[in-house]
Parts: sequence; C-alpha cells; structure tokens
Amino acid sequence: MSDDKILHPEIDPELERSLVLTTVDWVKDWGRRNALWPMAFGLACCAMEMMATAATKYDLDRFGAGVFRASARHSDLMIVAGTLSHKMAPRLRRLYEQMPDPKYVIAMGACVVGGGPYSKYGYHVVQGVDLIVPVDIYLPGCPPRPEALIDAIRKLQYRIQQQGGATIQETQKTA
Amino acid sequence: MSDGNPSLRSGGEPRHAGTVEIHERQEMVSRDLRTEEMVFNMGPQHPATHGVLRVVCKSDGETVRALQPHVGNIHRCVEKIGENLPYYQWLPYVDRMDYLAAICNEHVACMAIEKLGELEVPERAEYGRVIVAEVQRILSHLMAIGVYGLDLGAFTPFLHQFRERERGMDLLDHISGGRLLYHFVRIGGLKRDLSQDWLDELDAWIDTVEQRLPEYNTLLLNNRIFQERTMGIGVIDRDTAVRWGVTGPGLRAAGVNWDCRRDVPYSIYDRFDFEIPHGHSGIGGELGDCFQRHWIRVREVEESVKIIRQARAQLPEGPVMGRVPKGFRPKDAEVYFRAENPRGELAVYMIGAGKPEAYRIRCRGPSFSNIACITEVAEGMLIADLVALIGSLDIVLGEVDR
Amino acid sequence: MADNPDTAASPDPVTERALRIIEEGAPGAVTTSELTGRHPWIGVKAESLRDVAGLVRDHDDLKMECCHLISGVDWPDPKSETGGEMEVIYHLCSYAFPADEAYKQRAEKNDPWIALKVRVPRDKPEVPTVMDIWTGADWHERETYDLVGIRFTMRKELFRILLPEDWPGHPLQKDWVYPASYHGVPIIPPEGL
Amino acid sequence: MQIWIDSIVARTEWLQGLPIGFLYTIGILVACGLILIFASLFAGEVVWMERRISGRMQARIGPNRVGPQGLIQFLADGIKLLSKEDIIPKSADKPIFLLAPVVVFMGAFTAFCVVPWGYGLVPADMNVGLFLVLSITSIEVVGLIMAGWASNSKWAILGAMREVAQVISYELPLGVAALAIVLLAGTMNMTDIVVQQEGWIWNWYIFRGPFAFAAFFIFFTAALADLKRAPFDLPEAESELVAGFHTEYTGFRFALFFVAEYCAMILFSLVTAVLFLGGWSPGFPVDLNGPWGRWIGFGVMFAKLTFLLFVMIWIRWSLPRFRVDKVMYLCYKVLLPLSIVCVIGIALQVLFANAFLGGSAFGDWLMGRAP
Repeated sequence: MSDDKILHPEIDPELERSLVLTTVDWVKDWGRRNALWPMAFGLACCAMEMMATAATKYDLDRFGAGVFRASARHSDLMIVAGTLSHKMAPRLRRLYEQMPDPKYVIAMGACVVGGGPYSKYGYHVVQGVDLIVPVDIYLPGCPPRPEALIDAIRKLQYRIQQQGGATIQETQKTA
Repeated sequence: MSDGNPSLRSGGEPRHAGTVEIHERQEMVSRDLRTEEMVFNMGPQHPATHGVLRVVCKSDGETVRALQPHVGNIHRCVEKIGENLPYYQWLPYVDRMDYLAAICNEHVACMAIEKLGELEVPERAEYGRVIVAEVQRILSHLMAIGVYGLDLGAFTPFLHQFRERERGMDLLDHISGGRLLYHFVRIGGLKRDLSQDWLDELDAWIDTVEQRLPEYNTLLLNNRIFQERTMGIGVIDRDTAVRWGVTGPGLRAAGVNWDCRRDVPYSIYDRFDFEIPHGHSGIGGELGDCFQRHWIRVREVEESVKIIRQARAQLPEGPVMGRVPKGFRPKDAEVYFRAENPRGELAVYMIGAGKPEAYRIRCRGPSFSNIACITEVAEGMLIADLVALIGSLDIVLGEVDR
Repeated sequence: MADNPDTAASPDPVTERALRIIEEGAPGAVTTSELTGRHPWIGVKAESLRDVAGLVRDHDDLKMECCHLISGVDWPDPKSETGGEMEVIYHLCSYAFPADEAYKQRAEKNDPWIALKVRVPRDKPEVPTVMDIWTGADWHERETYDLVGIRFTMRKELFRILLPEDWPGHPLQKDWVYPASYHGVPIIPPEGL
Repeated sequence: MQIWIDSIVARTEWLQGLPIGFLYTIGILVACGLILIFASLFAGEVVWMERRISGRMQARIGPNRVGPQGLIQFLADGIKLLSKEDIIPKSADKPIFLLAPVVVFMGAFTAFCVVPWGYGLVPADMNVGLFLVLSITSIEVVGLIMAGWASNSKWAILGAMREVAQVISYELPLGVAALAIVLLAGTMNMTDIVVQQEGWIWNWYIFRGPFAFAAFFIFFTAALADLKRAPFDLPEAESELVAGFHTEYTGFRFALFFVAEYCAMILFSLVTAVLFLGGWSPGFPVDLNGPWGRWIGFGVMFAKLTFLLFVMIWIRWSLPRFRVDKVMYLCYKVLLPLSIVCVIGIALQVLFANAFLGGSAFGDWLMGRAP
C-alpha cells in the first residue's frame, strides 16, 4: 500500500502500538470509505470530466462512489468541479453547510485549486475554493483526467481509513 | 415577459394570487379557497439546469406562471482576459467558453484572428480543421442527445452515448493531448499534422457512430414516452426564434433553413456536399418543438459524418502551419466573424490596435441568446415541460456567462 | 463578402443598400459610415437609433430581423471634455436570404449582415433601447450595461446580468481598477497583477 | 405458522403447559422479526442487484469492490448512512418530520405478515390477507405527505403532491385488478389463492382466460406506479424535483425511506407472484406440503420474485419518465376502465362456467378452482 506512505510518510511506531483501533471504529470508517456518495454538482468544464468518470469507461460506481445524489442532504462528498465565481461562492458555501457531517471536499481542476488560468485577470473568479470551504483533496489539471479523479477518490478512501474518518474540519479543530 | 416582475428579481416571498374584485361572495370564496403562488429557485445546483443556471420560477402548483433565468454564476471574464493577453495566449480561454465544443470555438476564434491579421492558412490545415471540428460537433451532439434523455428521466442513453464519446475523445486526445479541451487549432494552422494511423482510427470511429446512431433512436427518438414528452412541447416558432436571436438547432427546428456553414460559407465548407436538416411537419410533432430540435441534432450527426468522409477523401498533402509573423500585431482594424457551432452561431467581434493584445474582444455565445427566450416560451408550462425545454435548448453555461 | 483581400476595396453591397435605405427613410440619422474593408459599418445618431432600427428590420430588401450581437466599447480620451466616448455596435443579420444554388460559383459570398455604430459621450453614456424592436437585445443590453457601463434608456428595467448586483464598477471600462476583495474574498492574487 | 407451532409444541413437553394463544403470539413475533431482518437484507441486495443490472445495461460494471462482486456494498451504504449527522431543518415541523419515515417504513413492512413465502411459510395466515396488503400499503402515502409537508421545502412538497395524486389514483386500478383475481379465487387468503393454482403451468391465474391475462398487466403497471418506479418515478424525479419528498432527509431517516421503497418492491413482486404466477407452484404437479417441499416452494417463490424484480429494474433503466398529467391520463382513462372490463369479464366467465360447464375439468379451470 504505497498510498499510505504517500499520505502518512512517517508514523511513530510507539504511537502506532499505543493506538487501540476498536472494531467499531474500523467498521464505521469502512462504511464511510466505501459509500462516498458525491453530490451531482458541476460548475464548469471539469464537470464534464466528472460525468465521464461516472460513465461507461471509468465507472466510478465500482468503488461505491457512483451514486450521484442531487440533494446536498444525501451526499457525503462534494466534488467542486470547475471554476468558482464570486457570484457562486455564497451558494457553494450554503450547499456545503447543507451537507451532513462527515463531509468531504475534492477541489477538482486548476481553477478551484488556485484560480488556475483565470487567476491573473479573471476578476470574477475566486482564487481557490479553499477560501470558501475546507478542502480534503486538491486535484490539479485543466481539466484533470478521469483517472486522476479516480485516484483522488481512492486517496480520500485511504485517508478516511487512516485518519479514523475525520474530515479536514475535525483535523483542523484538534490541531 | 416577466422581466420586470420585482418578485422574481431575487426570488422574493410568495405572493397571493389574483386580486379579488367585484362580488363579495366571490371574495369569500377565494378567501376560503385561497391559493398561493409559489416562488422557487431552480438551480444553481439543480440536475436539470446543465450547470449553474438559476431559474426563478413563479408557479401555480405544477404550472409555471412566470420565470426569470439568472446567469453569471460562472462568468469567467474571457473578454477582459482577451484585452490583457496576446492573441495566441487568449486561445485556450476560448476553448473553455463552450467546453463541449472546444475545437469549434478555437476554429472560429482562429479564423477571426486570421481575418484580422490577414494570414493565410495552408490547404491541409483547412481540411484538418474541418475534420476535427466535425468530430467535435458529433461529440457535442452525442452529449446533447444523451443528456436530453437524462433530463426526461432515461438514464441509459446518457451512459450509452459515452461509449462513442469516449472513443471520440480518445481520438482527439491522440492528436492533441487533451481529452476535453484541446488547444489544437492554432493561429495560422494546426498544432500537429494528421497522421495516417490517426485517419484510419477516425474512419473506424465514424463508421461506429453511424452504425450505433439507430440505437439511440430506439431508446429516445422512436420511444413513445419520449415522443409524448417532447412533441408539441416548448414550441419556439420562427418569429420567436428570430426575435430572440435563437440560432443553431433551435432556429432550424423553427423551419428556418439556415446554416452558416452553407449560407455564409467560411473555411472550406463550400467544397462539401451536405444537407441542412431543418424542421418541417413531416417529422412529427409541431414545428419548432422539443422533438424537432432533438431530431435535428440526430440528423446533424449523420451530416457531420458525411462531411468528414468527404474531407477525408479530398485531404491534400502539404504543411499544416502557415507563416505567422513573430510578434503578431494585427493593425488597427476590426473584424466580425460568425460561424456555426454545435449550439448555434458563435460570433467574434474583435478590435485590433496594433498591439499583441486586442483592444476589445466580444464573443457572442449562442447559448446566451438561446436560453434568453425561455422567459417568453415557458410561461404556462408544466415544470416537467420546462425541464424538457431547457434540455432541448442544450445550453452550456460556460458560453452563456463566458 | 470581404473575406478575399481582392474584394476588400469594393464596397459591401448589403451595407451599401442599407445606407441608401436609411438615408431615404431617416434623413440625417447617419453620421459617418465605412463601406469597404473587412468590417463595413454605418454610424447612427443615438437619438435616431430606434427609427433606423425599425427601418432596417422591416424593409423588404434588408429584413434585419435578428439582433445578433450588441457590443460596447470604451474609448477613453483624457484630453477630451467628456472624457472620451463610448460606442455601441449592433450587429444585425437576416435569415431571409439563404444561399441559393449558384452561390458556389459567385466570387461574392452570401453574408447578409450589417453593423450599426452609435457613439455617445463617456460622461453620459445613454443609448435608447432596441429591446422592443428585437426582443433578444434585452440580455445583450443588460450585459453591455453590466460590463461596459452603457445605460440603455426607455426600457423597463436595467440591472446587471452576469456580475452580482453590488459589484464595484464596470470591468470592461478601460480605467477600471481591480478591487482588492469582494465581500472579504480576495480578487487580486497574492502576487498582484 | 400455526402448523409449525403445533408440531413444535407436540414434540416439546415443557411448552405444553403454556397457553397456546401465548405461544402463537410469540411465534408470530419471532416470524415477523425474521421477516424484518430477511426483507431488509434482501432489500439491500436488491439495491446491489439494481446497480449491477443497470451497470450491465449501460455498458459498465457497477459496484464490485466491496465484498465479492460488490455483494456487501449495501452494508457499507447502510453503515455510512447510520453514522451520518442527523439534520432536522430549522423550519421543519419537527414531530411530523421525525414521524414520517417511521410511518413509511411501517407501511411497507407490516404487509409482509400476511404474504406467504412458501406453503405454511407465512407469519399470519389471514383470511383477508390480500385486503390487508392493499390497505396497509396505502398507509405509506400518509407518511410521504407528512415527509413532504414537514420538510418545509418546495421541492419536497411538490414531490409529495405528485406522490399522493399518483398513488391514490393508482390504488384504484390496482385494487380492481386484484378484485378480478379474488373473483376467480373466491377467497382473499393468500395461501388458498396459491393452492388453487397448483398443478400444471396453465393453472396459474395469469393463464386462466384473456381477462385474467389482461389483469396481470394492469396490476403490474399499477404496482409500478404505486411503487414510484420509473417510468412513473415522478415524485422523486431527479431532473425535475431534485429528490422529491425526501430532499431534506439525511442519514438514517433517508435510509428508512430508501429501504421502505425497496421493501415495497419486494412486497409487490411477492403479491404479483401469488396472485398471478402461481406462488410457490413450479408449474408442474408436485407435492410441496412436506418439510422439504416447503423449502423447494420457497425457492420457486424466490425465483419468481427475483424475476419480477428484474423486470422492474429492466423497465426503470430503459424508459424515460412520464409527464405528470399523462400519468393521470393513463390511470383514469386507460387502466381503470380496462380493469373494470376485466372484473366484469371474469365475473361473466365464472358465471358461464358455473352454468354450462359445472363439474367438468374445463369448467373448474375457468372458474378458478383447484383442478
């Protein structure tokens, strides 16, 4: 599992021995990991690649993450795919707040990672979605290829299992 | 038109319907049977709005009484960027306007810039441009066909079209290196030559598309429920379409036999023999309804296949990049160029000022005008029909907001 | 039309016809015009724009029934008293004249469109609306107001279309400066413009 | 059920001192618990089945990572939904909002009490079983309108309005088509209905005359509409109403709606199999009234159930959605008159057989009696 090493390069062996991961926690994280329901929410170009990832060739449903729900209340994962504008930002925040905890955010595409090609002269483009909502996984690319999105979701799954399902919010709170 | 309706401006509070007059008894009755019109927001996060369109609807039960589309949620300042970046750096932004028809956008923008700078394009590049633009048109229409099924509740055609679409995207991927946004058409020619292997791959792909198109028709066009949902629904007649500036399949469905590729020939489209499908009563449904718009998209895929075959046969040898002066600075001039995109007429108005950047760039996204007309057309419709109407217009919000 | 450099010197037939019709129907409306080149246009006075618009829409030889595009251009001039000028360009087109069978043989391509230009002083950029003549002009006018700041009068309500209602200024004006932030969210990237 | 308890009591001495009514109650409770667990798990599997079959239909694979071939995908979904935050919108009508999923869930589950899974494999063998099924499932509507109303969301109330209009309307052709079979069977006891269809395949009620054949399609179509399955999935039409009446529900409450929907699918498939497709009868004469025969009957029933579920899934992923007024049109102007014709036709068929063919094997067949 090389992904573990990438995400958590060094774990103190002492700490690892002293941690008692209860089975209940493991089962809970297993459930969360394997049932990441994304919200059907596309902003721009990247949404097309998000759709392509869910569709025939790449089939996100294999990982249990293909149940695109239209209602924010039913979803666990917000894939912010596309350019976020200042007009849209409050609405994105509101949708994020409508999602029940634990919720995860993937910033898909250069525009939401940091403004992307519009960062310089695009007056109406928010310079990164992390100014609006906390982000778990940053996925650069313009647009990222479906393989990259699958990889992002796999990384998120590893992360949920490793960090006991804590969202980025919880991690920041404890830190 | 509900444009000035103040209650729709920001999706205000619901209001009581109908003022009661004349008889006291009538007043009593309507007080007891009081009905409220409901104002609700469709979008920006709504599956039927194809992105981040927001439609504020005032409805009486299931019937739409008035509506106001709100756009601008992905306004990405393409025109401002065009004033700040050199022409060749601006081209990738054009891709991102109509992200489902990136190559067609590039094609139009390049032709406008070439017209501005009086550049020559080699023959082979012209043919290459037409081939990739028509491939892109097929891809875009496949998406439109599939997503329209999704809007009407049929999930399967949407995923089925991805079979062909993925192969088509791979095709453009092999030649340009991008799956969705290509930046393949450059000022003065093409980025890369079309190899023989690629052309063989292309032949196989267009054969498959032609062969599998009837499958989609079985699922949608010939399906009884689909016909019931679309025939006679969302009629945009000739007068409405022309007044609102609806172009592309929306205009042709209204019976206007007009396609810029034939009627305002640009590039080398006058060398090919193809038909312009346009709405008429023989298809079924009413002139200009959702069914005819869908039918036109299906037919246009067939015509695009025809054009690709012809361009493939006529393809000359030669270079694919013309001579472009270093430090390209078009002189003080303006140019207006329009061409047929999958969604309608994309027009670019450009003012050069003898600098590497343009003084002013203005783009006319066809979706912008196409979606504007729903304020008039959708009045009195059911909500389900409104979804069918918006779907049949096949808008791309990146192009509406630019 | 003017696609071929050889024909660029000869006047554009459609614009020429339109100019003739406008001069007959609304004398004194035309300020200046450009009939040759890649982009022929007819300059019209702001106050007579609506007459001219009605004329070119309804005349049988023109039938400019579709308002294809409305663009606003800012021409600031610090030396001028009014601060320069603003220009509104109306690109109109017609669907009444599709290409016939013989078009492939003709040197002149079928391209029935004209451009009307209206110039107004920059300190009072007001142009009468054409929304009741071409309904589709509605959104284009709103966008021109939103981005360039040209106000269209005589229409029912003019509010922003793309940008939020409380956005500062009109971004496509040449002297518009990027605001630092909008509702607390930074607009200018950390490294500056 | 009573047969089973009787036989257990006969073999166990210490039970014989207890009152038999008490034992029956315990037995029924145990059976209900078993059915509840089984139906929930099976509903989960139906979700998996749906995702895999739709995947096949759409040239993709579907969930295959969680467990062998993705078989325990539903467990992951369930655990996740259980551990989600439970949001009650501030503007919601709290008591009704909380009660609604329970009512829906109850409506879908209670009816399982009277539906036989095999000979004697029925928790409560009631003589008005069919009647109970049709009436209990109607309670679901109350829960749905509660959910739509209490959410205080416009999409939810629109979805609930559509739902109520649709389900109440389709109860009519559903009930009338079932009535046609009751006329044929002469009983509402579900076990008796199946017993009369035993023997060869032409004894199944679907094959007993043209009217019964038509009644099957009316019943199945009305059941699809009652279940809000595509092409009648208007109440939760994703592209129109976001998610319909359960737009505002999160976590476990949403899961209850979800499971209830799939349980109702199983229930109606069972009832269709019992009424029309011969229940546990495999289509040839065989005695299933033994300890092993029951389980064979259960297997046959299960196969028929799965087939009907497959057809439902098949239809859902093939067809576009009806429009709301066309749904009503189909109900009141097509299905309802047709179902009434079926009832009258079957009544005449029974009368005719009774008058002219009484006593003969063909007459019995026409009258819906056991051969």
